[in-house]
Amino acid sequence: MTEVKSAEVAAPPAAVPDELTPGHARWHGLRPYAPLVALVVAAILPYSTVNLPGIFEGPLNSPGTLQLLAICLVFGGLAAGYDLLFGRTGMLSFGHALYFAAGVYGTDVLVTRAGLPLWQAALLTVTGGTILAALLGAVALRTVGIAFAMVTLAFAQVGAILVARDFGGLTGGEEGLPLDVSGLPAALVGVTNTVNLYWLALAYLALVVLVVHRVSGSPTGRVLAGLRDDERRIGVLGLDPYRFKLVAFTLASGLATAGGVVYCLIVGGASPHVTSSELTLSLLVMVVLGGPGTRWGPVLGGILYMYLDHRLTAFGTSDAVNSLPAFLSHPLSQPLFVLGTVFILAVYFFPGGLASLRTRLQPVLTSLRRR
Amino acid sequence: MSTVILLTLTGLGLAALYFLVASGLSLVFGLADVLNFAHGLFLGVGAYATWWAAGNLPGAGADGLGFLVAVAFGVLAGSAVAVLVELVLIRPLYSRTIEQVLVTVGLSLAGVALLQATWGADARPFPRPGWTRDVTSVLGAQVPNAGLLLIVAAAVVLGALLAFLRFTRYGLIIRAGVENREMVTALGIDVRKAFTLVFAIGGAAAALAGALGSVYFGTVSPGQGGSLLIFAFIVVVIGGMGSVVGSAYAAVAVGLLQQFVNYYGTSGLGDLCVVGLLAVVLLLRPQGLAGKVAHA
Amino acid sequence: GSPQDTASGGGDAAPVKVGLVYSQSGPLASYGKQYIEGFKAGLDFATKGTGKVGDRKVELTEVDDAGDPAKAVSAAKDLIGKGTKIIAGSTSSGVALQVAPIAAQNKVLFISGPAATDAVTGANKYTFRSGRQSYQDVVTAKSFIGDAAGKKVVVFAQDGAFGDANEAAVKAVIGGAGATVSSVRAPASATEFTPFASQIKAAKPDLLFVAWAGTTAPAMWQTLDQQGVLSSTTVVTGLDIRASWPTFGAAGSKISFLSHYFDGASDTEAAKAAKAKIPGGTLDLFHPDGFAAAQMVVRAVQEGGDDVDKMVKALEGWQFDGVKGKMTIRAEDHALLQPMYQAKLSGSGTAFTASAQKTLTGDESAPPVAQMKG
Amino acid sequence: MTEPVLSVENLSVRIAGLHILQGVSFEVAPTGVTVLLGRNGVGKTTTLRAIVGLTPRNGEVRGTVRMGAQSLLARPTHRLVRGGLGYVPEDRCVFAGLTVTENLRLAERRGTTPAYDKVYALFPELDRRGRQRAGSLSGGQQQMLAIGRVLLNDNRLLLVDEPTKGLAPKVVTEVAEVLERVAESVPVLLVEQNLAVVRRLARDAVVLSAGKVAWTGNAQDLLLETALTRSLLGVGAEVKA
Amino acid sequence: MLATRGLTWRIGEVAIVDSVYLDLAPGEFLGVIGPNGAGKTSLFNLITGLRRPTEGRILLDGADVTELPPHRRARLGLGRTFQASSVFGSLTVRENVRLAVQAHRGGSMKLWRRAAADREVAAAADAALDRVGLAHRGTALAGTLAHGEKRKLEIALLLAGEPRVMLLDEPMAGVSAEDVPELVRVIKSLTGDSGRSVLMVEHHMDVILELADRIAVMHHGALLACDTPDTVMANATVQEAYLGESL
Ligand SMILES: Nc1ncnc2c1ncn2[C@@H]1O[C@H](COP(=O)(O)OP(=O)(O)OP(=O)(O)O)[C@@H](O)[C@H]1O
Ligand SMILES: Nc1ncnc2c1ncn2[C@@H]1O[C@H](COP(=O)(O)OP(=O)(O)OP(=O)(O)O)[C@@H](O)[C@H]1O
Ligand SMILES: [Mg+2]
Ligand SMILES: [Mg+2]
Repeated sequence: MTEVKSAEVAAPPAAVPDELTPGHARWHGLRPYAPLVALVVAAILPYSTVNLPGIFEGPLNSPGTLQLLAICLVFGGLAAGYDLLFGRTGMLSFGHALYFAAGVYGTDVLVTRAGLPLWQAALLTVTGGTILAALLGAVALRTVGIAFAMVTLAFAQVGAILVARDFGGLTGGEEGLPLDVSGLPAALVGVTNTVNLYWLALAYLALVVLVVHRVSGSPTGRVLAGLRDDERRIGVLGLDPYRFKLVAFTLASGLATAGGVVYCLIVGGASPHVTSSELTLSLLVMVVLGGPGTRWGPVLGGILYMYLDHRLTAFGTSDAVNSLPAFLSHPLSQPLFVLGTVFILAVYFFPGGLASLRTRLQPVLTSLRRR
Repeated sequence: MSTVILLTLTGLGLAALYFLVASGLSLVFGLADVLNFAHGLFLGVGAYATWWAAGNLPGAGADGLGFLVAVAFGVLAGSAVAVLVELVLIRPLYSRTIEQVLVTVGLSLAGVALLQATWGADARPFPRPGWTRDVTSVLGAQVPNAGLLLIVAAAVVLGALLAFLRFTRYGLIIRAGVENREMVTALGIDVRKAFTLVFAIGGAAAALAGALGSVYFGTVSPGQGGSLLIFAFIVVVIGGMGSVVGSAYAAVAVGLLQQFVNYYGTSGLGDLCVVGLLAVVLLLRPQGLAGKVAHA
Repeated sequence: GSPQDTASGGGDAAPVKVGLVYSQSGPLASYGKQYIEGFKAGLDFATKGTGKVGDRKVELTEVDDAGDPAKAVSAAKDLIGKGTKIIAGSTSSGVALQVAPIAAQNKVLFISGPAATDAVTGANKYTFRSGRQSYQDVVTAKSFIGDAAGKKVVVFAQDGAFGDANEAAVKAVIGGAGATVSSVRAPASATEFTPFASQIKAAKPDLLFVAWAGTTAPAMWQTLDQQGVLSSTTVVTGLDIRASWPTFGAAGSKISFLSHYFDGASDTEAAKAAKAKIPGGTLDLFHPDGFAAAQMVVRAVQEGGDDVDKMVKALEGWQFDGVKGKMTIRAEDHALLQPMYQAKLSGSGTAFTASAQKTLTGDESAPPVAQMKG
Repeated sequence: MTEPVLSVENLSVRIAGLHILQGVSFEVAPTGVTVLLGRNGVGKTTTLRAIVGLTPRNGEVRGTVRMGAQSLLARPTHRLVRGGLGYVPEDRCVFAGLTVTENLRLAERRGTTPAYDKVYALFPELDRRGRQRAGSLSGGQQQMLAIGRVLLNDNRLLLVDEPTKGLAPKVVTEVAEVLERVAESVPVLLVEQNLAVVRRLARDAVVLSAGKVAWTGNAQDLLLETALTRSLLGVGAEVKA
Repeated sequence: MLATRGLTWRIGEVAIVDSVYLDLAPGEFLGVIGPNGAGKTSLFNLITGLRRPTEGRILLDGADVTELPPHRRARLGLGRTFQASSVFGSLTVRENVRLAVQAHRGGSMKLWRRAAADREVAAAADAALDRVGLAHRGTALAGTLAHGEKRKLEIALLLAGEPRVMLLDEPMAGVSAEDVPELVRVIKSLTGDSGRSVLMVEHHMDVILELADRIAVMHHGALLACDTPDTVMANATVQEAYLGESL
């Protein structure tokens, strides 16, 4: 028994990081190329006019579908970045929304209020967000466990209050701030160009997955995995836990800021929703839904969550739901009710998240094959 | 002078409300080690059940004894929901702390949406005795009676919780169970019962907070619990996770700070100060003001 | 096909696609409900029960934005991508402000709904509004004090853009007329209002203008009442939807209300038609907005067909008879000039009634002309 | 021989797909100490935990375990313990956040008078450190607490997992003495690595190897036969020390 | 090599470690014995920096390291094992050791290199595993190891760091009798070469006697004696306070 048990957060129901698991045998054949294939498929998706009724409102290449997919992809990336903290290092931050919001509002304010060209705004924002994360992280990381979660929550709350206060009319308060598109590259403006936003989101997702994958498989990633299990031990091995945690925190937050930049472009503005602690909570939900500490789990979790979040509003008003008796149709027309319920069921029946589906289905599949 | 008295007493009323919400949260967190995001739901259930009872339950009403009956019904309902949640959702997940937190997150989303689906998003007038709308003059300050009611209720709850922890074995069992459930069972104790009990008490405290909070606000709405919850969290953490007494101190500090800064400073500064207080306390004393776990 | 391909609008006999993006769920769901009821009644009224403009059927697509601009933008893009040329809705200001630029970028008509923010007025050439704006509220409030010169006015508003806009409007309208205006602001999330009530009381204003929205409003009113603010000065605020009236409690009769609309405020043809059509038969705050939006949609299609620029031309400067009476779409900035009301609440328990004290014409309550931004 | 107090038949345990125990059968005599021996990782702890019903949730237990006429496997742990099955776990498992006294109070069982005198007489240290948090006790002190907790009550059978691990020689002797005295009234199933302790206490021995029973019989016989101990436990000469 | 000067750690009034003066020469093997609760683990915690002493100094190669955090001391060549095994439970046994090797060799802050590609680290890790006889368990998750195996892994982690001063806290506790000689051999081999110094707490007297050059006896936080094994074993106080009558 350790001495200070009370204030510790149990490490997440972690999976062993894919990148560090042994077994070259698994890497035979085409497996290494699977991510690449997935990327290519995703990239050429907008050329398809396939209609998936019930799943999307329009054909795959319609702006509405692409817009929805773009948002899903950004959140897939965001969740993967958050997992670097939560699933892979065991740090429970309740303030990740702050850095995402910094990306969204930073870009928006610099473009709309200061009139900077997009690339400058984006660069400044990502740099600024990363520096902010490094500073706040340096302070917050003096605590551990739940205390750390709460300090990060507090910082994020300050961010939310500042945005809501609307100092100098900078952020637009609760009404948010539409992005001034007059100075933006034409390729990013207008419904017909939604596909470019989709590709941008895809690029962001690919970047995050690549970074998280590389970092997890790097010597540093090994240390992070060790930190998740036993921080004291890492210290005695001669490594400064604080430094490594700060690096992970800053990196993950920087990625979140970049995600904010992309999101701002996709949505065409900023609204205070992105500063709320609920956003961080939903990131947590995404990661767990997908499977913490796995390469694809958080990505899938993020995509699925956002998909449900957007599509459930349509589901709630569909005829199928409306024709149900009131005691069913009323709750079902509340997207959050459905989402919350789905999530609880997922925690229950897929403890390892989506990523564990394969291993959990394995026995079933093999027994089927045997027949 | 009367301004200071007014601010102090209303600040204490606010503190009492925070404490009522935080006490259940703190108990469940400190003893059962569950960071319960669904606490807001229990709050809402308590408030709506009281509201419903006052209008529909025979013997219950908005005044006098009827009001007491209504509140009692609300508290029971909150407690029952909490027990149900513990039995069905939390119990199978023991020793999987993170998943428990996640389930309560899911529950808070779904539960509030359910309240909204059933009773609508708009605030509804809350049944309450006439005297709670009045004020009492204390040294020239017009202090709302509802605030005084909160203060009294908070004091009673504090006393009751302390007695529970000090004079029953449950406090011990639960603290031990949080560390190592298996071992508690291996000592011949049915630890599950104890945990269910904690949830029942936590739910009851939340429901009471919901009912009395609604008396204070005059209305009940589905989102009410959520907005109080953030401050309750802050109170719990400042007070030291799981320390009921710590929560009481922290609630008073937060309530007064907010009230005075809001009056003497600019708007919104009160909230910022509270968040700042949280950060400072945690950086100086990561274990919170009262430190130890549930040392009642 | 190429990724840039999108379906384009059909021929003349094809139905007119109208997208309605508003809150069906989320905190503003009840505003959204009134809006859509009003819209359907208005469509019925304007098409004389046929649901057709000429021989073209009006095909409504309703999308829930849950009050989230991101969802609204997605929905708008989806609709536009499918060839929709007219989008209406926007229950919340945040949604209206973010959908407006999308309309301009893609050259479709956007008719904002209950969102009250002044910033929608003059947002761009393609954006119109079917409801009132904060400025009109404030002008109505001013009518309560008669001659403003030398009076002391306090604005009590929540932090954020809504509060900012109201404060600015009061300073311009009432301050401009010679009153000294100061403000007390509180966080929208505040639960305890005594400090603010004390500040207001200490300021001893001749008129208190309250701009407060959200579920904490009842607690706020109760505190103002308990601390004696309501009985010591004239207090003006906007009258919210009917369901909220009982929450004023005893305070209700001590407040002077400015009103956008309530049942019985007007007795126009349109109001009668609307009353007959909507479920329950009682009009409320945002029914007129939906009703007017439908009238504008029909007008736009009648005159413009599928040509959005023609639609814009047809709407600019158009005068029509809405639920509230004579409505004018000001050509310069697309402000919707409309009658506004002074009202009183009476009654107790859950049974309250509102009665109109005075009606301001559209010109009397007109906001200043805004610069068209794009 | 009289009826055994505990009989284990064909006990199999799988955890996470691993077949950790594969049909273990043995009996515990109604008096004295029966010792369970075996190298690291053969499944001694797993056996004890399966008996008290503490196999992890991803585990699966087959076979029968009886105490007298009563079958144990289907019953919840706390019932078993209340019924007189005392268990001292391998890693002590004292409640770190509770004081020593609180740890002891927790172990009181309803309906019996806790024998504090007995425990404090055995371990005066526990009396002296009553208000200290158990987490800050030294390793040996924690072990004393863990044993003391069980001795507070009357038991029909004690399961004790490596009680002398990490104890000073003097305390090892003391613990051995305690167990010896305890075993006069209550049968004990003991897992122990220290063969000197085994020699002093054990009457019967069960040797596990790779999840199976490799040998059962009289413990003293086992220790006398160097060849046997060498083949079963991998040690010979040192035992004589 | 390692020295403590009046090292004291108090909690409230009680001195857990009481004014300890220790000198560990290069290549020396110092056994530490003492009753349970004497303060041996606490002494280790002070030396490795997990706890801050209330008084006194700690010198490593003559340099004062009292104020340094644990990882800085480790970098200076101070390694330890824990009394209660503390390994990285969710990593495989092999990854555990690789992490230790990598920590020792530097280059842990490389975010873009493939860790698995470093053959030297892998080789060194395998060597360490081999040495403690855990090579066959390389792919198992450390958290699922049986107790004795965890002890061995602890030693492998220590080995991987190639420390110059090693602090072993009861390495034999819970190791099956069969493996004790093997582990003793491993520990012995650590010290044979390279002038490495060892401080080892152990309750198995035969192990201590076999390995230690000198034995320090702790009692109530203070150093009771520090001398050759023979002298210490003959000491009446030690007999009475620690050994008792042997079994
Ligand atoms: N929860 C678990 N998950 C996977 N494997 C486990 C688990 N618990 C035990 N094992 C495995 O079961 C085997 C037997 O473990 P057990 O603890 O019973 O051994 P033991 O005989 O008590 O060893 P020791 O003498 O070291 O205490 C070991 O190989 C261990 O790795
Ligand atoms: N944080 C603490 N608070 C109070 N007392 C403590 C604390 N840490 C250690 N102690 C006490 O200090 C004494 C020394 O403990 P330590 O763990 O160093 O003993 P040890 O010599 O290693 O014993 P063992 O051989 O049993 O492991 C013990 O009496 C213990 O209870
Ligand atoms: Mg064992
Ligand atoms: Mg020790």
